[in-house]
This record gives sequence, C-alpha cells and structure tokens, in this order.
Amino acid sequence: MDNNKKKVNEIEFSFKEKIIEALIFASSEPISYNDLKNKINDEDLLNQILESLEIQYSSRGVNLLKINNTFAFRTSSEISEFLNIEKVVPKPLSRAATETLSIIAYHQPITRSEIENIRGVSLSRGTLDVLLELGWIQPGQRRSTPGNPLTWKTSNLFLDHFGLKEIKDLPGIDDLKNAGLLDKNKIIFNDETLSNE
Amino acid sequence: MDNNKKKVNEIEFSFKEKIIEALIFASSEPISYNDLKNKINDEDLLNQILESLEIQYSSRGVNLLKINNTFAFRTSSEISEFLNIEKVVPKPLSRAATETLSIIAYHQPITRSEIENIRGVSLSRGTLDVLLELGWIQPGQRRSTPGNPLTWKTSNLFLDHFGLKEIKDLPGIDDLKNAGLLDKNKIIFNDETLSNE
Amino acid sequence: MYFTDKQLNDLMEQSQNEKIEVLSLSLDGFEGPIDLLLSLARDHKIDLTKLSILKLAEQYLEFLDYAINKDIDVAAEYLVMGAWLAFLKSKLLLPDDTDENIGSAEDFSELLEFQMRRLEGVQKVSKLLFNRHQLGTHFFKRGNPENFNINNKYSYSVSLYDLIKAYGNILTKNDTEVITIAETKLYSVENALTRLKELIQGSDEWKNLLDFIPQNIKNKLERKSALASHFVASLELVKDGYVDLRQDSFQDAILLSSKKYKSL
Repeated sequence: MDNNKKKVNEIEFSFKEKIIEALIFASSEPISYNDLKNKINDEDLLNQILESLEIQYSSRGVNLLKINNTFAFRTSSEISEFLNIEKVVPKPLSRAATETLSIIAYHQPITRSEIENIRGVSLSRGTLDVLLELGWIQPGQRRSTPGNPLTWKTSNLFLDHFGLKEIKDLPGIDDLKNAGLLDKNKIIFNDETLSNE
Repeated sequence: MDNNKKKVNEIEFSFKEKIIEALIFASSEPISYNDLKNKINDEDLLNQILESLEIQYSSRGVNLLKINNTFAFRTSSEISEFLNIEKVVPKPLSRAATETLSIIAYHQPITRSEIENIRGVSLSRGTLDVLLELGWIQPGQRRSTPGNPLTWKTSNLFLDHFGLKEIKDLPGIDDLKNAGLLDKNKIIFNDETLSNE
Repeated sequence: MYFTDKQLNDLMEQSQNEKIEVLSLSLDGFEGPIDLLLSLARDHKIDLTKLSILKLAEQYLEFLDYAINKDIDVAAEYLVMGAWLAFLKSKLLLPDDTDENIGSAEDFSELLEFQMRRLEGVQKVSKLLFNRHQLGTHFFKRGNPENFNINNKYSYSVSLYDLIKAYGNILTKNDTEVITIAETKLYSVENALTRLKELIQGSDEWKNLLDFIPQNIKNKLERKSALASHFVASLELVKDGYVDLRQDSFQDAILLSSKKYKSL
C-alpha cells in the first residue's frame, strides 16, 4: 500500500517535472516562478522539481539558470568557444553607456544626478535611451527626497544577458563595497555650490 | 592502459555530446545532419551521440526529433496535449494601441474623448478592446460631467508586466527628455535665442 | 579620438618642451575632468591611495594650459575643475596659518581622491562586466521557441521602452506649443563678458560675482543662465589675464577683482 502510494507520487512528480521542463525549455525568454506555480499549484513540489532539473542539467550542454526569480535554459558557457552559431554581433556601446550601465548596476537604485556625480560629467542625451532600448535598465521607485527624482535599476534581461543570477553576483561588487566606493553621498560639485543666490 | 583510453574517450564523447546538444537547442530551425557532421568530423561518433541524446531525452518533457535528416528538440506530445500548445507568434502591439496605452498610463483616469483629443485622431473600436483583453486597462469611475463618460485606468497586471511598483514610477516628462526620448528639445536654442546674436 | 597612455605621455612631454608639431589633439577622448585626472595619475603611475594632489594639480593645469594654447575647445567643466585645482595648489604651496579655511582644501583633496577612486572602480568593474560571457555571443537561448499560452496575455509584445517612447512621440508631435519655452532668453556668455568687462574696469577691491548679475531678471531660468554665463565669463577673463578670481571655501562667495590690471 505504502509502496503503491510512493509509486503514484513518483509518477506524479515525473509528470509534473516534464511539464515544468517543457515550459521552460520551449521558451526563449525566462519564465517567472509565478507562471510556473500557476501550472502546478504546489510550491513545495515546484521547488523540488526545479532543484531536480537544475541538477540533472548541470552537466549537460544546456543548463537550467535561475535569474532572479525567473528560469531559463541556456547553452553551457563551458562550450561557448565551440558553438559558432550565427551570432548577432551587438553594436558596441559607447564608453559613456557602458560606464553608465555599470554605475546603475553596482549602485542601484540610483538617480540621474547621482550617476552624473560619479562620472563627474553630465549625462549626454541618448545614453539612458540606449540602455532602456536594450531593455537592460528600468525605472525604480522614486526617491522621497525633494523633487522625487526617478531612480534607475537593472532588469532581469540585464542579468540574463550577462549570465548573472542576481545583482550580488556582479563581478567585483564586494571589492567596491569593501573599499567604500559604493557610497553615493559624497559630492564635490553640485548645483547648490553655484546657485547660492 | 586500455582503461585509460576508454576514460579519455568517454570524456571526449561527453564533451562533443554537449556541443551537439547545445547546437540543436540554440539553432533557430531544425539543424541538418551535415551541419552537425561539420562540427564533429566523425560520422560514427556523431551517430552515437545522436542516438544517445535521443534515448536520454525520450522520457523527458522535451524529445529529440529527427525530421528528414534534420534534428530539433520539441515538447513531448504527451505534455503538449496537456499544455494546449498554441502556435501563437507574439506580435507587436499596434501603434494606436501602444500610444493609447501610454496616454492612459500617463493621464489616468482619462475618458475616451480625452484620449482622442491628445492623439488627435479618433479611437477605433478595437484599440481599447485589445488593451482590455490583455488586462492592462480597466474602467475607472465615471466623470461627473454631462453624459457621465466612463474613464479608463491601468491595472495591476499592467504594473506587473512593465515591472513597475506604482504608476508614479513611470519616467516623467523631464526624465523622458533627459533620456533623449523627446527629440524636439532643442527648444531653448531656437529662433529667438539664435536671432539675438 | 582617444589617446593611449603612451600618446598622452608623449603629449605631456611635448607640451613641456614646447617644440612640437601641432597635433590634432582634443579632449574628446575623456569623459570629463575626473576621467582626465585619472588618466594623468595612471600615466605618471601615481598611486591613488598615496595621491599627491599637488603633483596631479600641476599636471592637470599644465595639460589644460597646453590645450588652451593649442586652441582646443575646452569645456567649462574642465575650467571649473582647473580653477579648483589652482586654488588647491596655492593653498598647498602657501599654507596660511591665519586662514581658517585651510581645512576645506584638505576636504577637497580627500573628496577628489575619493571621486577618482570611485570612478576608477567603476571603470574596472565595467571591464569585468563586459568581459563576461554574454547572451547571444557566448551562450545562447532556445533558438526555435515553441509558444505555450502560459497565460494568453503574451500574444502581443510591448516593452516599457516601446510604451514610453510612444508617449514621447505623442508629446513631441503635439507639443508644438511647448516651443513657447523658446521665449525664454538665455543670458549669453558674450553678453556677460561685455557686461563684466565694463563693470569691473578700474575696480580695485574684491567684489562678489553675484553682485555683477543683472538684478532685474524675473525669469528663473534666465537668472540661472545669467549666473552661469557670468561665471564662465569670469573664468574667461581670468584666462585672458584681465581679472583675479578667488573663493575662500566652498560655501563662500566667488570674488573677483581687476586690481592688478588697471587697463582693460
């Protein structure tokens, strides 16, 4: 009896695992945990399935990646050199854009004027535009400081693109933090310096 | 000695298998046997790998299919019935719908005639329907002006889809301008300023 | 264009020797004054943690001098930084015991060092980030996706960018009236220059820069632009050797005087 029950559970597990696997595998974009949960209605089971899939695929040519709270299959970066698939050669980003992206990624959420302060130069038109168009940045919550400035943060698409699980996996972020370089509040020149009317 | 050789072969097999697996996964259409052969240069090995992959995937949610000497991963038919696979090709939202959605987002609650006023063209019936169907807009309160027109506002699903916490986190006009999204902002440099010189 | 460290090094030497062919050099390669400072520090292998502000200030000013002599368009931000560094340099060279504001020079050095290290940090991680494997180049997504209706909301695709871009288009299309902003007159640097020259002439005491700004401007933007233009104009006058500028600390007023230069 017990044995039978166990067997039924195994069959159910295997069936639901196939569903989850197929859902993630079929899509080219990451699928959110919530969408998967809606298919299964059993969070414990879903967590087990995701873990099981992650392990099963970890040594394959295709791996299951968890990006924030979304899931996607991506080819293993171990074999990247041997793939040579029709690559879309990305337009190289300007230096202003790459630095701005890094500042947003490492300091997020961050306002436009804080970005300008870090780079010590005003942000030229079109820099944020390019990053927005790539879908790598998105607006965060507004600051509750005067003027309620908009903040910017990176998106899941950004994490996916750079093969990161979450923001704290950004390369070198701990070094920056330990060196106290993630402090946004040290300002040399700001508007007030000049407008002391 | 023989054992060592066998081990080396296993490692090579597993490595090449990963490459083949990743190639089939990432290819935008079923990939031909010849293309795969060009990657491996060893027909025997390739045949073995394809067979091994086929067996490994046969009991999974995704199967390796051979169609006319081409190879592709496809969701197992067992599952696809259950999942209601529909071949929906995501299409871009029409310009009218995108503009209308953005106007509702920025001006909500807003009546139909106000939307038409801003866009300067009348709203075709289908436009609001599409947005309603997507669940991104919902009716708000009626205006207490003559005729009590219905107003429209965005839904929580809208916020979810666009990754916003609150509607006020949408970039404001200044933010759009600074991001380079408003092209005409050479305003301060035009005629009068120039003719002053 | 962007210089390699070596090119820059050569340039510096050339500027010192003053026997150089004219080079089509510009400041375009730098992303602002901090970036330029960093570059100079790197060229001279200056350790940012043991930063010699004095040395760096000298190099920056020298470079600026060189650029200006070569008639290279130097943006205001470089001049502002130059002004600060010149101030700092004088403070460091001639420490004045009676001056209570000496602290601000140290604060400034410290902040400057912090800013440089922070920007250097950004540039380092930026490289690390873009050296990573990237989707579509090094690893790939499913090339031939099948579409399930996970919840049939996604048969249309539209991104946040599409949405706000659409709104931006409507605004730019409709807001021909926005161009009414065109009526704001910005106070031109040329006007400020003429005005300053007239007013400062023969004045031999230190006067607050703010006092030179026309008082009758009602429009806020125009007032601000007048402030900015007068500031830039005052720098221009310093550059041309007409006036002296000083500011004792960050919070203090910017003062100018034409004492030394009676005849304009």
